[in-house]
Amino acid sequence: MEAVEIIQRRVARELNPGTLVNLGIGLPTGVSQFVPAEFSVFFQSENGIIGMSARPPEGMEDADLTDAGGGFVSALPGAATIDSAVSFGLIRGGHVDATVLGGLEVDENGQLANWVVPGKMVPGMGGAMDLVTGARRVLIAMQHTARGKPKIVPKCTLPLTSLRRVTLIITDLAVIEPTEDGLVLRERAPGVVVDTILENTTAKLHVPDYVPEMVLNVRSLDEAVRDAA
Amino acid sequence: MEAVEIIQRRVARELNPGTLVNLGIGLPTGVSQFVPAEFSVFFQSENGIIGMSARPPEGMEDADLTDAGGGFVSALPGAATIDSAVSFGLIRGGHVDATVLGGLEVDENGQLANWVVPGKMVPGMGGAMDLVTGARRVLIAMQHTARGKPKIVPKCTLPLTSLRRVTLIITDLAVIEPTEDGLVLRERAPGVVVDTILENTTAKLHVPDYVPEMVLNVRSLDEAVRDAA
Amino acid sequence: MKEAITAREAADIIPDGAVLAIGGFMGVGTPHRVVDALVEAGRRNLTVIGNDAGRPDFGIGRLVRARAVSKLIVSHIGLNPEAQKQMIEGDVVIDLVPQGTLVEQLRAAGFGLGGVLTKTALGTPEADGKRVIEIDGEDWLYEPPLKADFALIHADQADYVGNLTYQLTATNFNPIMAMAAETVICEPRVIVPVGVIPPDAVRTPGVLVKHLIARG
Amino acid sequence: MKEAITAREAADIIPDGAVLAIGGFMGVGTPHRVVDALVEAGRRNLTVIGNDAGRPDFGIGRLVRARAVSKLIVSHIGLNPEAQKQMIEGDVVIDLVPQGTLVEQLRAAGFGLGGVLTKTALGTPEADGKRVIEIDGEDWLYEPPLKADFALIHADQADYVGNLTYQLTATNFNPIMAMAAETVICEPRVIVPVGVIPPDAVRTPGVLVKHLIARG
Repeated sequence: MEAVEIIQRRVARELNPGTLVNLGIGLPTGVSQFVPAEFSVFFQSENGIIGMSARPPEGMEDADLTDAGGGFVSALPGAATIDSAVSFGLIRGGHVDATVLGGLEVDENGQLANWVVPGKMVPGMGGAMDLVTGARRVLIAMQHTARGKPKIVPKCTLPLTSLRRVTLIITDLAVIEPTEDGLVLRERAPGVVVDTILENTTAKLHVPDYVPEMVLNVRSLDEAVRDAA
Repeated sequence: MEAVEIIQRRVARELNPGTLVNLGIGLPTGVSQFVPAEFSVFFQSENGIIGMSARPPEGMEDADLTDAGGGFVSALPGAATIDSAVSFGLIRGGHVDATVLGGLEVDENGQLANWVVPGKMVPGMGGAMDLVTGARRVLIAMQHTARGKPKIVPKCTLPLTSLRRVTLIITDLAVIEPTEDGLVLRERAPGVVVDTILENTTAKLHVPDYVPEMVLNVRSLDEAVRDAA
Repeated sequence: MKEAITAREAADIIPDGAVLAIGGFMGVGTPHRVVDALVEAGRRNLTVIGNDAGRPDFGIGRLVRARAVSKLIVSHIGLNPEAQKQMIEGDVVIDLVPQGTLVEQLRAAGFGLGGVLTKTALGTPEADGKRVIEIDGEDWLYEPPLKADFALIHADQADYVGNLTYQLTATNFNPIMAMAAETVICEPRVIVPVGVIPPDAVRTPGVLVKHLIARG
Repeated sequence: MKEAITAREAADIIPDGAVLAIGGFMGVGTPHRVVDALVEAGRRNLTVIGNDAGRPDFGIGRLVRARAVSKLIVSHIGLNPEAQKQMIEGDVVIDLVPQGTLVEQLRAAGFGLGGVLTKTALGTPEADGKRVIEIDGEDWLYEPPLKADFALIHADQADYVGNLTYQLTATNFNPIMAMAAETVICEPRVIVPVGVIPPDAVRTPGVLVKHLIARG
């Protein structure tokens, strides 16, 4: 399985039926393909729609219905349009159950850097700081390393996105949970041994006696409801 | 002319075409009858309507369309419904051109007390503090005295509604403008002499050499547009 | 999708001592059936946040008359002599708050803000003991966020996702309260199938609403 | 009643050096004809508040490319290399602000609040030099109100009173900006007769809108 698909499938299992979820641009956006429609997960795009769905067929796009990346989307039955104040009120007020975002670095404090590389072009934080600070759960979906360089580090060297500790780090190698006592290795990708994870991580990782393999199949609605309870 | 009608007619001449106006319960509400429809003054009721109009004919009332006093009203073409946050955003953000409110006392600082009499039943300030603090112009419409007792006093004895200086005091005897230098007598009611006003006012009043009589006729739209310019 | 419950079932969810934000303005836009169910269930010691105390026989006033309320946070009690009486007798604590401040305090809680900086009530006896924050030489009154355990709101249309529309002056505090509570219970006039309310007509997105009250 | 004006006439009202709040998100819901008219009129030294810098040939980006802008207050410039270039060359000052903070700063100005207390950006380099206010032992970042001389907004329907509706994700910053400027200029998709938009469908009350742009 491709690294990206491993990450997306594993993240998808974190999304609970009937909740509001915000997916970042890029890899996180693809998570939705592994969330069954009957889950009724409401995907928010922070430019102002709840209940967005895939790009419509050619010729049926609407210039006034796009996602935060400017791409055409469609609206599910039961979708709602909101202005930017309400959109960020939902994010900052803790009404978004989960946000899935990419990361440049995450450190032993569970703090994230994902919006700017000093010396490079500064894109702006957009809604990233609001999402990491305000969403109920912050799920970081990223490759474990960037061109072989570990991204899970003792202390972020890049500017932080938020002081807030993220909820979970999901990579192509591992699932890691930031806790008050540091980073805990929770799962390993299929066929990956713990040593490989440690070799690719410069942060200190607490390794429990038993580290199960990630489950990557798409959950049934029953299963998901049971997990959420 | 009745005292109340004098006040209402004079206040009506302060309301400018096309603006947003909030009228308090009671005497101020009656001001609207002296504002011609073609002025397109939009009357706001702070419970959430802009463009409200008179009580509808018997049997055509709607339980969901009331003014801030709970009375049935109707909506003009072009009316808008708003929630309480937007309604008070309009008030507090300075988007309301004028509010017309009753007063218990106004003092030499131009400060108003109009919401509570200590020792008596405490009704609550409702939207009064917001209106007096936030509206662009605050017009106080009241009888000059209460049972013979002056209401325009050196210093309010009742709790203030706001630190803000009101814009104009309009009574059955006079029009008085609070300024940085104190209260200035601007107009007298028809047939009323300056001495009568002074006798009924305990606050210090600056009296210019010439104090014209109030004009009480309803303005034409042309006249009103000219006055506003 | 949300299954609609009865007003009685809604009342069963709400314990004694809960903090409730109840929509409505003089009872217009108040979820009357849920209020009645709370009265019938004999709830006690509730804190109620709302625009006003209604009238003794209407709106929030019915809860006051039933002695279900120990604290009221409202802008106005002038039409409810019963609330006044209970206040004087010490049975109810009443916090009077300017209407515009009250709605912003609720919004601050719902929108994740640290509070409200306002000129309203600044320098009046209502601000006694409250914090004043100076910004660029100007004083502002600080008012904290106000959050409820339950928001009990009224709506016009709801769908089974929980999307809501409101009607005319029955709108008032309802959309803001829908953001400002742990659990939102909505009593709509009607419930329509999903897809019937156009996205642009939705005033409260369904994800905020936990329970809908079925038609009586 | 408002007479509709042309985009050209709107541009004539706006002087060099003005502070503009311009609606839109990556150009979706931006009043493109007014933006174009400002470019054609050769405006200079504008301060522009908006969600983003658009693209060089679309949205706010067109103003940047025309060198009409000396300061940008936005949350994102990632799709506009021209804005980046002008920033590096010192021709444009760019204030990057988190999107949720930006919309609350505009709202604070429009709603008469003294500013915004937020957790967003607290403790990050973006908060360097900014005021932190402690409330009950908790730190909050203070951000001041942000008000424009002119709001240039897009709407779906307008009537001649100035009442506005918005469509889908073209809504974004437009309704908030309508509260946060001295003068609001709106470029609607269509203008309909007064009475056609039901009161509950109005998202921006007409009293806020000074000028409507006629169909091109």
